[in-house]
Amino acid sequence: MTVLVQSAPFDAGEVLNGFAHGRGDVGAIVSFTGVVRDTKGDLRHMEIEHYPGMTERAIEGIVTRAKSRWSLADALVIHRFGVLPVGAPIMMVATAASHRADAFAAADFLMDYLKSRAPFWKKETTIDGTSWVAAKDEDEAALTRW
Amino acid sequence: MTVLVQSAPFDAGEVLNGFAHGRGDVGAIVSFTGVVRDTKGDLRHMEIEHYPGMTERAIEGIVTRAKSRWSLADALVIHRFGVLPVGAPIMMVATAASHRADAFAAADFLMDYLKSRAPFWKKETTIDGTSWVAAKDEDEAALTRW
Amino acid sequence: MNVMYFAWVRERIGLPQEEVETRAATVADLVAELSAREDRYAAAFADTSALRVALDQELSDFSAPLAGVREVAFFPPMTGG
Amino acid sequence: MNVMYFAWVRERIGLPQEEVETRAATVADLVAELSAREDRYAAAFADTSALRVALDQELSDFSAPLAGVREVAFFPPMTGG
Repeated sequence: MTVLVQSAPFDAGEVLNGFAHGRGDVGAIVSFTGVVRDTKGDLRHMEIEHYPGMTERAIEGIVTRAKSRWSLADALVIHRFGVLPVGAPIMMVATAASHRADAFAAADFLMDYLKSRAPFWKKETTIDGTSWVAAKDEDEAALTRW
Repeated sequence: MTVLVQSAPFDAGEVLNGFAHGRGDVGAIVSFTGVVRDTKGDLRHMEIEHYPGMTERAIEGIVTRAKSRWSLADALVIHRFGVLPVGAPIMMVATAASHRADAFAAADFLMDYLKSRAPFWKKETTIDGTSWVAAKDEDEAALTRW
Repeated sequence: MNVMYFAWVRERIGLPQEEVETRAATVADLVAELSAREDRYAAAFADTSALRVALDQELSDFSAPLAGVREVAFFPPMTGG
Repeated sequence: MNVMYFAWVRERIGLPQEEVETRAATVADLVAELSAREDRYAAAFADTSALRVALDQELSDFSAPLAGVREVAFFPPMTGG
């Protein structure tokens, strides 16, 4: 298991290759990359606040749960905090498994839990000012799938 | 849409970065990489045969179906043929969408259809000889999910 | 008509493709015609439930008519991905 | 007890954390105590249904007892991923 909470940028391709390197034991690798999205064309940047200590703990708990539920050879979570420009990767999840169904389900599960159960808060700065991103009911509802 | 059917190796990280490059318009990128797996520790290599012409057509049809069903900004499929060593990426799927649910579902769908509806056939060479990989009932059954 | 064979169908029949002169009305008729030719065809087509067929590069089935078709391909269930 | 505030809770209260001397039995009691102090606390805690609480870095709820707890954190619903 790899869990990284960092302010530094990361290269999604390098992370994927490092995660997959030398894995003749697994057939399926799924990755998810979350990118700062400028939905309305007015976003200047995003800032992510987190709760040091609890963040790592919460993510490790979520990954442990995924590993107990699906047959995974490995799992990785990287999540950035601090100021992020539009188009920058915010976070990444990767799962490796013998079978694709496990790799897909575990990555999907990790994303749902990271959205609503890891202590991160997004704040957007647009041309009109700053505002905290509100949690979506659909994200909370997504947890009931598991 | 990018569809590549090739004998040349590819670098999954480079493909992911190329696919994601400059995408401030999407929030979610999902990738799947299929790797030659040595389940029993006796695999020498895998060989993939395909049906030139029909392969590209079939994959394009599958991607078009995914794009009509989910809100995707882009989708990519790379599939190799020829002789592949253990641990080598066989194929890769990537999807980009505003919302993670679309990106995950479309990648999962693409994989299910590529498994059973794109004209590729795998042959394994182990220390005991060569044999064609049999299609699995569960892969055919997976199509009924969609 | 160009008839193509892939994977173990190709190996059993011993060639990847051939031009076939036929008046077979359906895929099943063509299979019967080829099977009557030689044992290697009969062996390859012994259990058509284990085979798939594509007509002009589109998946089809054994009851499909061959009128206007230029390319027929026989192969086992696909194992991509 | 170390009390921490994140995101707009931190902004409303105006500080990221503070040491609080309290005999509050539950999280709800602590919230009532803090809200009685100053308007900025009352404003931040006006609607606790819009807030989450963690006790010693584990998600908890407002009815939870504070006995033995060293760190309490208040924040809005999380928006990771």
